[in-house]
Amino acid sequence: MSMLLSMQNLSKAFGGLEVVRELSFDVPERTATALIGPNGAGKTTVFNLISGVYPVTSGSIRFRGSDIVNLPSRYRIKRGIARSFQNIRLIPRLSVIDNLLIGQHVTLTRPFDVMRPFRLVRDHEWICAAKAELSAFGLGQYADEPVGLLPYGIRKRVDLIRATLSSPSVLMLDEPAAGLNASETRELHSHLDTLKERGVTLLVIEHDMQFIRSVCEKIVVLNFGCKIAEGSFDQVRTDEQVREAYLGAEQAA
Amino acid sequence: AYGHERELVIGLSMARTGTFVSVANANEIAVDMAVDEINRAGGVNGSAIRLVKFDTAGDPKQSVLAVEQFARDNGALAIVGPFSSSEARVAFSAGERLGIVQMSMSSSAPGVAAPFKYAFRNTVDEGLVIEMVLKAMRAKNLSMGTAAIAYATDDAVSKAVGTTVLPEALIKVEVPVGGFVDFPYKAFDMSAQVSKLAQLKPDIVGVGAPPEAMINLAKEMKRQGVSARLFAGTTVGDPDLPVRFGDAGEGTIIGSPFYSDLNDAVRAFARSFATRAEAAKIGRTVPNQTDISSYDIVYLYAEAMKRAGVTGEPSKIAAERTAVRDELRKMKDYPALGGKITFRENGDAIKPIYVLEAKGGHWTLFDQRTAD
Amino acid sequence: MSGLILDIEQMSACYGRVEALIGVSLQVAHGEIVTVVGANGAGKSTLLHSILGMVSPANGRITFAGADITRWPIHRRIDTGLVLVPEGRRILVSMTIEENLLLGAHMRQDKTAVRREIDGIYDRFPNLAQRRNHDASCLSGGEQQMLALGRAMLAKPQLLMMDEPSLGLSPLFVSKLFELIREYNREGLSVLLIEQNTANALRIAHRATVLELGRVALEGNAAAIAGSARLQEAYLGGAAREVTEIDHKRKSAGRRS
Amino acid sequence: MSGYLTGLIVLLALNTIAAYGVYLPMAAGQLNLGIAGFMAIGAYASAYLTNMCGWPALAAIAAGGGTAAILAFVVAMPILRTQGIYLSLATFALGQVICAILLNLEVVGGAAGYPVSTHIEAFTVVAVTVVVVLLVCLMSTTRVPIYLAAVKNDPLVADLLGLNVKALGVAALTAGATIAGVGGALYAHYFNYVEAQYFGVMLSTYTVLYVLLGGTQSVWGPLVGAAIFTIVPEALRSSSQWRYAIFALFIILFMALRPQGLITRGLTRRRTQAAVQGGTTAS
Amino acid sequence: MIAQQIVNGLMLGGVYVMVAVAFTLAIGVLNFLNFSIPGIFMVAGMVSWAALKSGQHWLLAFGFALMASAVVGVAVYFLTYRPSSDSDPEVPLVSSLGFLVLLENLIVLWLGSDQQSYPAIIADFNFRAGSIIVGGAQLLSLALSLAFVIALSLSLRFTNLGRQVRAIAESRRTASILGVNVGSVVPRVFVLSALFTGAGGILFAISYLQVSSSMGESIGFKGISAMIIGGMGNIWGAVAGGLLIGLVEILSTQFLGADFVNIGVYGLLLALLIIKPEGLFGMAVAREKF
Ligand SMILES: Nc1ncnc2c1ncn2[C@@H]1O[C@H](COP(=O)(O)OP(=O)(O)OP(=O)(O)O)[C@@H](O)[C@H]1O
Ligand SMILES: Nc1ncnc2c1ncn2[C@@H]1O[C@H](COP(=O)(O)OP(=O)(O)OP(=O)(O)O)[C@@H](O)[C@H]1O
Ligand SMILES: [Mg+2]
Ligand SMILES: [Mg+2]
Repeated sequence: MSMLLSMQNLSKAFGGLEVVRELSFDVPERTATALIGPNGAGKTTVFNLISGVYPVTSGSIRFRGSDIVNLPSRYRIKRGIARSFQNIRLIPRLSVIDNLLIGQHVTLTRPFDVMRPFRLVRDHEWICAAKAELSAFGLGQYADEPVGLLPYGIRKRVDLIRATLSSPSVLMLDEPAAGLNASETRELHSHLDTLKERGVTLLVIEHDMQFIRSVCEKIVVLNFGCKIAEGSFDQVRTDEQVREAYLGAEQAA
Repeated sequence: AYGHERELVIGLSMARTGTFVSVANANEIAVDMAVDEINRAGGVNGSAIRLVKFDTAGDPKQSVLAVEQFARDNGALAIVGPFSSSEARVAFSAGERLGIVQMSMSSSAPGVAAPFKYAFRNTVDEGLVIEMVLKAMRAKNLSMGTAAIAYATDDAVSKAVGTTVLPEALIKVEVPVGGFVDFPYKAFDMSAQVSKLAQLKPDIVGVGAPPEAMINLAKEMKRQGVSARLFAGTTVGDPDLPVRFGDAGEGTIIGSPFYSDLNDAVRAFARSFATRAEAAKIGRTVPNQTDISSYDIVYLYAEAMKRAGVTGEPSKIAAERTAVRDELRKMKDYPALGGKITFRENGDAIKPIYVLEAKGGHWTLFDQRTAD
Repeated sequence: MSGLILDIEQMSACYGRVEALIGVSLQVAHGEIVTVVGANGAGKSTLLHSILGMVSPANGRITFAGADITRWPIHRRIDTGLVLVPEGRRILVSMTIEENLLLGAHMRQDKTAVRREIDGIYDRFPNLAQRRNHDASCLSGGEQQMLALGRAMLAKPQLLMMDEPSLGLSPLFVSKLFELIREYNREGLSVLLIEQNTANALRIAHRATVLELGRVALEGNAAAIAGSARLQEAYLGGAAREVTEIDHKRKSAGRRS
Repeated sequence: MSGYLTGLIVLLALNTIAAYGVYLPMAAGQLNLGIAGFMAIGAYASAYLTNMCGWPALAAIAAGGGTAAILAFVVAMPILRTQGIYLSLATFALGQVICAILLNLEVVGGAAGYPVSTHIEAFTVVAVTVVVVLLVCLMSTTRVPIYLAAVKNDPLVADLLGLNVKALGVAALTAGATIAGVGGALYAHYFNYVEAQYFGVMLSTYTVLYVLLGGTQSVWGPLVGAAIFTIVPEALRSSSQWRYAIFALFIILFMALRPQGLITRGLTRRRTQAAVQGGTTAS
Repeated sequence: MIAQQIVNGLMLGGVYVMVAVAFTLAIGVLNFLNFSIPGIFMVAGMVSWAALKSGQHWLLAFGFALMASAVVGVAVYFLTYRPSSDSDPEVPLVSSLGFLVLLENLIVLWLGSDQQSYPAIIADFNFRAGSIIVGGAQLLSLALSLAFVIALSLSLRFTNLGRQVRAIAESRRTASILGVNVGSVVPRVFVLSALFTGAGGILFAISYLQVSSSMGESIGFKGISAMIIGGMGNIWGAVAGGLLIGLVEILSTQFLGADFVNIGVYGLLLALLIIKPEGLFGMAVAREKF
């Protein structure tokens, strides 16, 4: 199994505060890897480092073998690293389709595309592509709704579809199931299964252990910015440190 | 209204609102007065004069709108106004295209009317005025060993006065210029300028500025204890200036095309103006130089229309507008209320200058002179 | 009934033409934990907002601690001990952690007691103590939740309303949080709890109310509801998908009418 | 057509063009309070080209827009280091500096202003405006407006989605400046006179007002706003001296009652705005 | 002479400080660039002038002027700040500009657009030290600004009301959830800021013995510049920025000529915004709204 993404001795400090410390782990291709840990462990920060929101303090991030720490953030999605956000960050006034068109941006090939008056063309391919993706996940009927009007669960999935429209090879999801009820979580689950079938590698932050167990093959556990455990769900669950810092006695049982 | 069959239309482009409102808001009264008097006396060529008015708010764009409306919609033969130089520049250019005479009552920036054949200004060139002022001062043996010049830099008239008119005039009367101070048009703080003047110690200070800046300058000079006599041209022409100076600015000398206490005719004008102004509740009863200038413009037009024998017939309008222009250009020493008026080649008026001195809260006549 | 701290009768509320609450009645007794569960968009947050006065109810009556507070301004309700831990925490990120806590106690005059309680909160949440003079913007999700809870407790609530407090918290912290709620409750605090995490919420609550499309679908003993088939259908079951669709249609209808 | 009406339509056209100059950057979240400075650049540059180099009016007008564009492009990088209110104030300062410099530039007349030798007819002004409006409308059917919305709403996310936030910002500022420059050049050639004092803060401010009054959510907003701003004071002409006071009151009340502007996306899509905003705050 | 010019600069700066502090109070505390401030400044000057002219005692005249300022402040609150909670951040800015236009027009309608001479309340209110003249009224306004600024910065940091105000500044909604009585705290801030601005207008009139319907404009823009140069929302920065602008203005008049004042002042502002947007003494630009 080749490693799509691999962190080596990654560190990040804000001022004097070291939030991620000498962190090394790999994300194997075509699998789902989970990043878990207590609140404030530095999980979101790791995502921010990978997607380039913050520069790293030291260490390297290798994507398909090449170091990307100096790659400007907006080129990373072009390489195939996409992400969703812990708090949904869509543009509430725009319609679902318009939001998706933004996600589609990196797939444009010709420089003139941005200036193409595509709305004058009935059923332009871009709109069709976005709609097709939407329908593929059963949300076709929301295409023209302003995002701000949609229920939370739907918005979360629109956010996800926006990220998938960039045809990423790795998709990073920050707490995708938070705030979803049981049935919405199930829908999310099948959504992710579809993506996995398509060959998308997933890196997931989530506190819902059931969800993690059923989605992810590999788990990395952080505490205070350090990796404290790594392995399959069952390996990790029984780890004493993980129980103590994260799961608590009851959950682990 | 006066039993005339036909009407001769005159447009009034006025700045009743906007930036110039306090100087310009009574122009309408003076113009109404003149039109009423003329109509009551039988009109022009048997026709009554009808006024159409347009408030430009002192905005150049609106002044073009006014010209367009007067010329194309109202069939006006001539236009009183526009008020300011900014407006005049664009309105004159529009009037030139439309072939209609305009005469500004207030614009005094150098050469604004010069490029145009249809543009006139019933105002006097600042250079002449200031020369008259200085000659009068010299004639009365005022102490004028050295001079300083104070002017506003961001206004065309003031800047021209400060940088060319005053230096040249001072050379003519052989007064050395010790130095310059400058300030923005709307300056409220003159401390830096006056501290500099304190260093220069001039006997007289020539000012190219609006009245407000001159008042501020006088007050600051008083505060810093700098004594020098101020003098200026028509840019500061304001009947109330001596009052507004308060206890600063005593002895200031200016040149003006208007003196309200000149003769019986002017006093009668001022009285009847006061009555009308009171009725119109504009908050001012004393006419200023732009009011009398507006008043005279109507009479100038009436005279020119009379001499050209205009009929006001729509079919002949273009020719009659041009005829009005030609008559104005030919006019010599027309006895207007403010004195005898002749137009120079550049469209500006030649008329008498009254040199006034601020004394005890009033303008007093210091001297009277006519250019050329 | 004097045993009730909060009594809501037939309350309705709408956003423009969207009816978010329809004739909801709900009671909380002194010293009780009541949980409100329901699908996304069922109107849970709206319920709390109406109780606090951020949304003015179209009709109905709210009685709190014996007083009719239906028309009271928000700050007066909070002064009398009706305190909300809002959805999404709503920490003031431009202020320090200490200032956030002080702000929670802004209406209190007893300075020394406030100081003591703040120190108590620091003892309980060492993460906050470490960063007390940092801007709250640097806190992680869980830390923010601690701060929000501490801040609310400093307002000396009689009834604490919590809107999805476990959202985004680690399992360990979730159980800590529920333990904490229970502990506060044992000290006499009444709690109105809204949760997605139904299992946990029903575990600690005395009574529960299920909201569906803005109406009370079911209410009763928490343990009983936890096993109820009706709840499974309305909330956990396959019907939930249709719920969001209906909800969606209702909104479109609201707009069109 | 009557002279008054023609004149009014020209004013409307000039105001509209200026409004679109403000609208484009605003779509990217830049409140440009220095738009008058760019208009001044366009006006003076085109006037100089007609007067001194004998360019035909239309070419000079285009070049006026181009000059404003070049200036905007040059200053965009440093200016876009700032954001939000700082950006507005930076553009404001830029506008002031441009004016102050032109006021002292004797080759173009300095404080005395600068006459323009060639006159363009009302028809030309209107035609150019129509072309500009059509171009902006055409642009609204491309991806640009949604990208600008993304940059405005959440620059970080826009960047992570692969948009070149900086370039879009520069493009919006430059495009706005170009349109403003063309507007200034039209002004210069229609009125045959430019003075730096005219292009002050108040002109920028009023132009921003047009846009906000019309609404920033739709391409038609600026047009409608400019129309209101041109026509309402004319309609109030009869109340003479009160008209500006009444108009200011109108602005305040309008903004208080309908802060999203007259023309909204909701309106153009037959949706109520309240619903959209409600949904937003609910998130 | 240079000493006198420095004094002149500081005195002029004192005027800007008053306005800059008022702006800072609005932006730092309420996140609102309140363009009606120059209008309130002007209203206070004009109203006190009108009252003095109609023969009122100066104390009464100042009282009227401050009252008028407060009333305008409250009106601005109700018509611009309050309705704008959910709208684009530009909206309150623009409608407060509308207020500026309205106030100027109303004052013109009532009192005319002329610059009016303001009576000297104390015949010669100047101090002389050797050859240097210091304006008493300006000194007073500088002292008043400093006193106000000290009181304000202490109370914002350390009092309950101060924290409430800052909470509102960040989020009105959150503040109200915490039980802050937004509907009473904010108008109080508006009144406070209006009173301060009004006092500035009166002191300006006393210093320069003039008032006019447009007296607020240029001072207002300089005040904003001063606020930014000092660091937006930083009250001490506003003081420093005001004094600095006054000095730059006077010294560039002295050495370069009036033409360069605007280039100098606004060029400085532009350069500073680009190089150090948070201002000379600014805090981080983090969470500004508008
Ligand atoms: N920009 C920042 N400046 C300073 N400190 C920061 C910043 N961002 C994060 N931190 C700190 O870094 C630590 C890790 O934060 P992070 O958001 O990565 O946590 P997390 O693991 O995602 O937690 P959660 O599960 O609660 O979301 C926290 O203690 C937080 O306070
Ligand atoms: N400000 C608002 N304007 C308009 N509609 C709103 C607003 N807030 C909520 N709604 C609508 O009212 C209904 C109830 O919303 P509410 O937020 O109370 O639900 P909830 O049960 O708290 O959901 P969640 O679990 O997602 O928090 C939903 O249909 C929602 O879209
Ligand atoms: Mg996180
Ligand atoms: Mg909710």
